Amino acid sequence: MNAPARDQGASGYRIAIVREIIDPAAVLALVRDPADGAVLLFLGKVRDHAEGRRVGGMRYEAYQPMAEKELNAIVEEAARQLGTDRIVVVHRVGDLAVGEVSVAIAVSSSHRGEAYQASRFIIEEVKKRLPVWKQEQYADGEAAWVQGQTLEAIEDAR
Amino acid sequence: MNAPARDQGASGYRIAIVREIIDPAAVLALVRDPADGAVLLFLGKVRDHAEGRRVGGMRYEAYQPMAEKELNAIVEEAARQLGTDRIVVVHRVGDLAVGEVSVAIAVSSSHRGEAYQASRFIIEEVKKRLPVWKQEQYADGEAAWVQGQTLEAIEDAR
Amino acid sequence: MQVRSLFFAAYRDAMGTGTLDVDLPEGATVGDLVSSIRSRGAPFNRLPKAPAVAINHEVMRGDARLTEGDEIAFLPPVAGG
Amino acid sequence: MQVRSLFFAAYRDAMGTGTLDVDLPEGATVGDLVSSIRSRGAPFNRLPKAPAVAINHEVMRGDARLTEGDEIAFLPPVAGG
Repeated sequence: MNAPARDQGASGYRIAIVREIIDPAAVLALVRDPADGAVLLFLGKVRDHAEGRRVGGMRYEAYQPMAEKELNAIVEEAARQLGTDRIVVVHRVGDLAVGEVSVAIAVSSSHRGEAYQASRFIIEEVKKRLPVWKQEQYADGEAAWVQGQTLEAIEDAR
Repeated sequence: MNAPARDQGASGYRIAIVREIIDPAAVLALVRDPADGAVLLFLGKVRDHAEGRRVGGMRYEAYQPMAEKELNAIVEEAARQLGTDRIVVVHRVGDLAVGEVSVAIAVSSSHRGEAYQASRFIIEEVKKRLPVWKQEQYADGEAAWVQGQTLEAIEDAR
Repeated sequence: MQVRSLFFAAYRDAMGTGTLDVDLPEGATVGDLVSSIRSRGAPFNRLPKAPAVAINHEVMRGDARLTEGDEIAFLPPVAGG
Repeated sequence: MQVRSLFFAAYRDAMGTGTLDVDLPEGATVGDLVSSIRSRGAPFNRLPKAPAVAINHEVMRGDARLTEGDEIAFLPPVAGG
């Protein structure tokens, strides 16, 4: 997975929207810094169930250029809060099997408090602000787009 | 690193105190569950500095049987809070180089909120309750035990 | 002027297409574009009256004015992560 | 009766040993053990008067009574993680 190196922000963090399987170890390797004492890796994964229905997989779709721009903005905000730019966020699109990683967020920091704060901030913002959609593929062959959050309302609230 | 399998709690989680290098990917693999949507991995690492001094490494020492017992107790408490037993905690002892992982905490959960809560709870309790000590090995050849927290006071506060 | 409309996820499924080029009078707004699309009838009348939109990757309100060559993305409620 | 004392980290460095077997009268407490160790003089008088202790892996107070074969660990302030 070379993709995370593709879009490197001005301040050193990296973001990517990828079609390939996300390798957590490769994401972790990108935030390594000898000055840091704490690393936090969040992985969002495809679950085998949703509201009582068996799920066989998830199809993720992104408005890629806008998602990359928004992801950069989120990570820049987190970096400002955290005071570190050692952040990598990779979001996957395409057809994912159960157990596969849809999003990986790695934060490395001098101390653990900021790492937890930044990691949580990023995943919450990703879910609110990224133009990404997902369709549950049920085991019975049906499929449905997951009910999401209206982008407009979020923007109005700023 | 086979050690994490060594001490498996009654409720399915695993803890270990190990001398070997901790492999984050191996720790992550131990908490994999298709029902879960969120995985959080915390890594504590040896930093290259402490209060302005350059650090070349860290020596960790544990009162091993008591540390294992206390780690089990912490993880049991976290599992009760979280409602999941998909937790692995590995603490390393011995001589660690800068950048090496001293503690790895993996939590897998249906939803992310509990994963963040449990992960943070475990690392805070580890630092307060585990009979583990560390000695900073400075680049200039000196060494000093890191000032810690008194166990007695913690116990009194319960 | 001509602008490009993009439909994603549930909107693309509903419209039967991901892209639609639309001719509009100068000075038209996002709201005018939505009206123009909806006036084409089925399946385009399934586009909501006030959907979330991004113009050239920036979320904008319905009263935002369009210019030649703009890319207007219609964004269903998002569910990333 | 005989009990085993364990010294860790800074305490072991100060005592010059990690283990010390001590003979005590029946009914002795942790406090009595500490006094007995400190009364040996240097370097054992460097053990604090009221250190944190665990008896058989359980943190206990200074007034806890000891029994034959107990393992009493003297625990400097901890710094794991």
